[in-house]
Amino acid sequence: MASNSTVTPKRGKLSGKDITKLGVRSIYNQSAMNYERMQSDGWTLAMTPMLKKVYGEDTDGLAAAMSANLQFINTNNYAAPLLMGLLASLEENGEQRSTIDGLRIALFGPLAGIGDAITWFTILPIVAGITASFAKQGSILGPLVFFLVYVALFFARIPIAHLGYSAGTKAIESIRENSAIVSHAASVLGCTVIGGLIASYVQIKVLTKIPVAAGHTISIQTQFFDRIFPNILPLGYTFLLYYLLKKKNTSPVLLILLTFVLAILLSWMGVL
Amino acid sequence: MASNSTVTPKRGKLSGKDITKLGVRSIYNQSAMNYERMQSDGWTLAMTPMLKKVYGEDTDGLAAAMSANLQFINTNNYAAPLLMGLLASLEENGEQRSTIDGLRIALFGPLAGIGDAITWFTILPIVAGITASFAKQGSILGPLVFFLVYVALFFARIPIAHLGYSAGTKAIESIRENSAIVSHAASVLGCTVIGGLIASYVQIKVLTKIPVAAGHTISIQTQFFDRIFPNILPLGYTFLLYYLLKKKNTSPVLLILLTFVLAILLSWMGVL
Amino acid sequence: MASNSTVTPKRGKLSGKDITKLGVRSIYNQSAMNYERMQSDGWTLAMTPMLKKVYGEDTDGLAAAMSANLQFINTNNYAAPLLMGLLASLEENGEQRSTIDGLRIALFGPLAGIGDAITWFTILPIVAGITASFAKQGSILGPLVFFLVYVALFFARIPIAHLGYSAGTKAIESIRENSAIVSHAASVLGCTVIGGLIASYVQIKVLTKIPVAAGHTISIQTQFFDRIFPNILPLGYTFLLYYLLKKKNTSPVLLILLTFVLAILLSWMGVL
Amino acid sequence: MTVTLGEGLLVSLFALISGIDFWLEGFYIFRPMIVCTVTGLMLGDLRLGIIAGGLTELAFAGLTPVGGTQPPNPVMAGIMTVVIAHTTGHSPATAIGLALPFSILMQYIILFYYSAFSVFTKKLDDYAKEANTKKFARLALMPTVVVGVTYAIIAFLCVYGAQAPMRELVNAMPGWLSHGFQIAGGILPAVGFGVLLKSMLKMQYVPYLLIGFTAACFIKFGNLMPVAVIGAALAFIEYSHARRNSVVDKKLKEIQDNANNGGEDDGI
Amino acid sequence: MTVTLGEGLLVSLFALISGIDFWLEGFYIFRPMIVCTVTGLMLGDLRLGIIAGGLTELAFAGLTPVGGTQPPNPVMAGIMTVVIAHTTGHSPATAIGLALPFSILMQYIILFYYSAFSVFTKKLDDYAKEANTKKFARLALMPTVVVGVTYAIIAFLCVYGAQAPMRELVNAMPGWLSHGFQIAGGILPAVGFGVLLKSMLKMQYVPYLLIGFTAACFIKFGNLMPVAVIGAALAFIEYSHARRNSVVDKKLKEIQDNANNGGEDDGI
Amino acid sequence: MTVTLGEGLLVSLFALISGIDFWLEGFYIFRPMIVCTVTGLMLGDLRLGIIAGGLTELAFAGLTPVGGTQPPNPVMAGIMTVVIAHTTGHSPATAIGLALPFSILMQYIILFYYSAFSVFTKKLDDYAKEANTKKFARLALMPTVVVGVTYAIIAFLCVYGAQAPMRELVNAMPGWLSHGFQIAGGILPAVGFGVLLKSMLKMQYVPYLLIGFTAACFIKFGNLMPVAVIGAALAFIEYSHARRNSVVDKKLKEIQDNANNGGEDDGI
Ligand SMILES: OC[C@H]1O[C@H](O)[C@@H](O)[C@@H](O)[C@@H]1O
Ligand SMILES: OC[C@H]1O[C@H](O)[C@@H](O)[C@@H](O)[C@@H]1O
Ligand SMILES: OC[C@H]1O[C@H](O)[C@@H](O)[C@@H](O)[C@@H]1O
Repeated sequence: MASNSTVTPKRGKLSGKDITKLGVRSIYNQSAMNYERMQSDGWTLAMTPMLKKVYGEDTDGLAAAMSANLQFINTNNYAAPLLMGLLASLEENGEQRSTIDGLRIALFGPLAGIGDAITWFTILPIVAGITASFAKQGSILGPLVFFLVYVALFFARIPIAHLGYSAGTKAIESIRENSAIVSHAASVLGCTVIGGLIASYVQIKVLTKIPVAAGHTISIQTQFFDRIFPNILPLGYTFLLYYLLKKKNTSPVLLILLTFVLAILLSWMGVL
Repeated sequence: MASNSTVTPKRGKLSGKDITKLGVRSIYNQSAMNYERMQSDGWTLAMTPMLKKVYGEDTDGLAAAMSANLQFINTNNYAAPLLMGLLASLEENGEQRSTIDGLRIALFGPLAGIGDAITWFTILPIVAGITASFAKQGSILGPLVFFLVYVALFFARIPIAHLGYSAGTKAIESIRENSAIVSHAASVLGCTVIGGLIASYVQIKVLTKIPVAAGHTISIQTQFFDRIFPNILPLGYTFLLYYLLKKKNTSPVLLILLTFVLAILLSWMGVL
Repeated sequence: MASNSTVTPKRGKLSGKDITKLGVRSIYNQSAMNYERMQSDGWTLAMTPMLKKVYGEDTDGLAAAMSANLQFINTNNYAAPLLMGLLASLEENGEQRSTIDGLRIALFGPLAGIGDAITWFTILPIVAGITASFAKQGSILGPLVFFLVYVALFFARIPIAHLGYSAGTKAIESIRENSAIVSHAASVLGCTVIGGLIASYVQIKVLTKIPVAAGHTISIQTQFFDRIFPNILPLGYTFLLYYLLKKKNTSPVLLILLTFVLAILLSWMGVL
Repeated sequence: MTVTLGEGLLVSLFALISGIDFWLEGFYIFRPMIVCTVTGLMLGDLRLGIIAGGLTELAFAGLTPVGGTQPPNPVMAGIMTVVIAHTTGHSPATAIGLALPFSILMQYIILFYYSAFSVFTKKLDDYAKEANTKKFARLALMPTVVVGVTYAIIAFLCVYGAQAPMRELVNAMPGWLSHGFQIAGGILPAVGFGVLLKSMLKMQYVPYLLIGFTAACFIKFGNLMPVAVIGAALAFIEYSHARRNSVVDKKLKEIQDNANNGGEDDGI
Repeated sequence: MTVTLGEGLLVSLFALISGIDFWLEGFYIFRPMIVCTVTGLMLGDLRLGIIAGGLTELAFAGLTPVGGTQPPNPVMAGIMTVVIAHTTGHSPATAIGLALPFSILMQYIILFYYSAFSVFTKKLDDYAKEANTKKFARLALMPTVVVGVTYAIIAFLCVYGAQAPMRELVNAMPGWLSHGFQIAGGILPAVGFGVLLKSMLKMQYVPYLLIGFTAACFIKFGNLMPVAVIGAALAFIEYSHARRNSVVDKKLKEIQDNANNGGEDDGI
Repeated sequence: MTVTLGEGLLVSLFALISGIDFWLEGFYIFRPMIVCTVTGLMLGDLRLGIIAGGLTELAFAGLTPVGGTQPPNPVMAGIMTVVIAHTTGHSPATAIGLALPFSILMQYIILFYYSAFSVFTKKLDDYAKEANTKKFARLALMPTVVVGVTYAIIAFLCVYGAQAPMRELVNAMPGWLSHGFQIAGGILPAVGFGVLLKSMLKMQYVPYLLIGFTAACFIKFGNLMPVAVIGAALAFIEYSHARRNSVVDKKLKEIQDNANNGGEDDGI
């Protein structure tokens, strides 16, 4: 499976600095996002200096590499530097074009899955949920911590790129194997936190009171819903939306409008 | 294993309505409960119209089927319609008497186990525990919800019968396999709830106070038991009863009497 | 594998009382603890009467057995009677010297591991944690319960010795197999409790208040740390110590001194 | 207060219906939760009925007819708890205890019927052999009718007939005795839970019992839903594990079977 | 209060920067948490910005561009929530609702660009074939510039240009309407969580959702850290199990493969 | 208050007994919980002894002799904590810190003995070869006696002999210093827990540590029983899983062994 084509011209060596630069340049990944090839233009832009160094004088090689990288790709932006680093090591080692392209295509999907599970579905809800509780009380701690976490995540692109580079081909097997396990654990954490977020941040309180006798009323909220389970309405409404999104494929924007219409209607009726 | 006896006369077709009726008639299952054959008389009574339709003119077949169904059977009453539906499909398909009877005998036991675990040991304690907390405060919600749950469960007999009918023989393997797993999960839920019920509903409070100095006493309950673990006496007494029931095979009625005697004695002594 | 040397002189029989005595004498296990052979001297002291009874007139056999037992051994003190009982049954059955010695050497290590996990790492923290909460309020219940638990554990040496004796060789396989599982479960319990102990008993409270306006200050403790997570400083400091102990191999005594220096310094600065 | 003849007949009718319901295990209106409520309604004290329903339901929580056994009778327990509390003015908690003899009486009557109804089986066999479905149906329903009528009679006698002596008896009780009955009512659920545990509690379920117990001790809430939700979550997690385990077991079995078959094939 | 020209330009500049940040998904200063805070600071009301940041961040929690989709725009939502609250005096909760149209407007503009930018791909292919890295870079960055400028213009128009009619509109609102908007702001996070669940929630994760929900209901604490810690603990336990399971699966596969190979070898 | 000669001798005697108990690890009366209580009783201040027992026990929680190591000495720590608190009037929390030098002194003495007692091994070997059990027993018990007497002497000197200079020293302490000692006493348990974690905490146990920590933070109760019960439940669940896993592993091993054997058999 390793390169056994002796015709390949000898390729240039990459320094640690080159990989660091590659990690930083991974920010270009979405610079020209479009529906035809998604991230491929930005992806190639990020890869170019590295490819240039590897191919040096060999302009044909560089052109081929750039063209190959322009194929459709769509992956998670924190996983991108990992894949870039990995491919850099392959380019440097003189692997065949087809091997390199094959791996890129095989890996961007799983990496999107595991990356999204960790960054969009786990880290963001947790960081947002916790910092929002500070921000809602007007404390600057909220936005500050939020900002610092994401600055740190940005700079994590550099070690991630190095990780990909040094792991090289050995990493591939391991990524394939562990991506399911890590996604599974991330989903457990994510779902637990989302459960907590629903209880803490979705707010529905029924104002209706039923008069049972002169001067005596029963509050639907405190004397009925709150006695069954706390926050049962937020949970119920979230599940309704989930159902519509999942089974009826309703668009989120429609559900936002629906929520507004319902809220205004029920406000007008005095129910909410 | 399938019917290969070509001598069997062609049997009648069952409609959806017949199965619905079978589900409702499963209520007769215990109409003549007795220690000799347990539910078999009522079971046969429930099955009769279905069998009559299947065998039509073939009185011998009907007689044979009725007699076969009169053998000993004892299963859970919500599992009964499932088994009835399943057998109905076999009768309709012209399976041999021995095949049908074999399956009935093989399945009523596992179905009793899984059915009891779900209905008697899980649903009843949960529904009773939750509705009782409403009822104890005088709220009509308690009995109302209780009633509605069980009306719903009664009518569930109909879809259960249809399930059995449409699953047919394929179901058998699956029932055998999953009965252990479902019972296991039901036991986990059941035991968790019973733990909660013990803490919430068994009430033992020691009134004894030990005088340690003039005008100063120590309450056994609040200053000793309550400091070790809340509700430790209810838990302890329940485990004592459990031990007597399980290891000494004491009868529940005896333990009820014992509880009364103890309660009255300790009330008389001023301890409880 | 069983004794097939017909030259071995017939050995004496042990009574139940002998094993009880062996269990009690296991207290001698550390009577002469030293760095050369750890418990071996005390271990042999504990074994002597039993060996004497087994070898009777056979002084050479006794001398050989005593000398063999003087080899290096270091095991948990509650596991020692188990091993002693087990070896007693082998001595009595006339197994060969090499068999007996091999088993002693093979088993003391695993038994030390499992025994330490249960007694030092699980029972002690739990008993200490719970009784200390009574003692800190001045209640005699604390030391009393502590004492009773350990008296009971002392006398448990007797049944443990009997267990070892009656299990005999069959036990060996099972000890090897289950030691990992039991240690695992004990670690789960132990770590849970230590987590609780850290939260309950390590106390670090920052006194510093930052003045934000005339007459208005912000408390670092209540308005910062306590809002992030309760007891976050105790957890953090414990993990710092853990890190130093584990990765830097710092000695506990040094960390104690460090803690003192830090505490006094920060007290002087008015931070703690 | 006294129970009027009209009320007695009404309760007796309801005993017939809920008695049959218990016999057939139909709509579970035989559980004390419903029996007490309806009895309370019939005696003109719905609130008492509901409260007694909550208490008595729990006291009978684990006392079920599982496996063909026969527990102290929930119908008579429910009716008499309300009747005693209503007529003597004692608290429902005390009344549960006083109602118990009636409940046990009915338990033994049903046990007798379980034996007695064996006499019908012979005849039913004959009808089956003749495929005489009409006669079969009539005879197979007979026990249900007998049971229902029995409930009506027993309930009427206990509720209406025995009320004078009962009130006297109860009024003569010293304080510690009625207090004792009340306390017994509070402890009684333990018996039911013990019975439930007898059939459910294997070693491996002990941790869940402890978790439920601890959760109920420390979660301050008016009902057991939180505990039930936690239990459901744990049950679901265990279900996933068990599913996965059974897949592994199946594969292992397959492999072993193949190995054995392979061996045999080679041998032959 | 009115937004001055200077403030309008300042916010517009920030829209350019955070708009590009969203386009590239760089430092996440495009999230409402940061956008609101900075906008608040620029309008001289930092506290309002922070509070609006907390509320709007949650309302947009699950609305992410995962898989190349495009959600209602968080930058415009953040800016306009603060601007509306600031200029009309309404609570941030109400303002979230009123800011939504601007957010959706920007969403559609980005969607348009996603389609439009496909036109560059042809040219980029050519440059790649020539290995002309300079020209490639310039063209590949063009969309980013276009997007940034668009954000600046739209933000300026909305913030500064449209403020008079907007204030009138908002002031004319009856009480129940603004109350309705406020309530909608409180319910809105449900949409985001629903979207998150759509991609995460398989049957086997339902128990964890329930555990997190119940924990948050009964643990009284100012933030979600306790729930996150519990979730992390459970995730870790599951991770250990999954690791172990995958080892078993591997071994099983190995054995089966060997068996098959063995079988084949024998056959040959 | 001063320690009288009689009290000094009494404590010295108890040091002998509990010192031997620590040497043999017998009844665990060597743990500070008991040592402090008994010392307090002997000095006529039982309550002080009990409270100091609770605090010192925790401070020494993880400091155990596991694996043949030697921790700071619990007996001297316990005795001196109570003595210092009693004689100087400082709080037990402060006294724990001041007692530490005595504890470390004794630790080093025991460490010296561990080395020194190796000299006996030669002689014991000889007695064993002669099967001279009498002489063997006498000599093998000698170290225990030496240790006991050492404890008695050291304790007497520290408790009775050194009290005057110690009181002076302690009285001369400025407020921030004694406050510092008190604070150190509160942080000290962290060292013990760190040591415990060093030997127990593998990656896979981190979740349980977090669960225990979180539970203790949010369950308001006077002792740790609830956490211990939760821990026991989790341990039991893990135990069941581990049992099940080991069964699967065994089967897998069996199959693989069979396969290998089979292979070899074929080969031969
Ligand atoms: O146990 C099986 C079955 O036994 C009896 O027939 C009845 O009590 C049923 O309620 C029960 O389900
Ligand atoms: O889903 C993969 C990937 O899709 C898009 O490209 C972006 O929204 C990324 O943030 C995301 O990670
Ligand atoms: O670790 C094994 C063992 O080591 C030493 O001998 C002693 O500290 C024992 O308490 C311990 O159990």
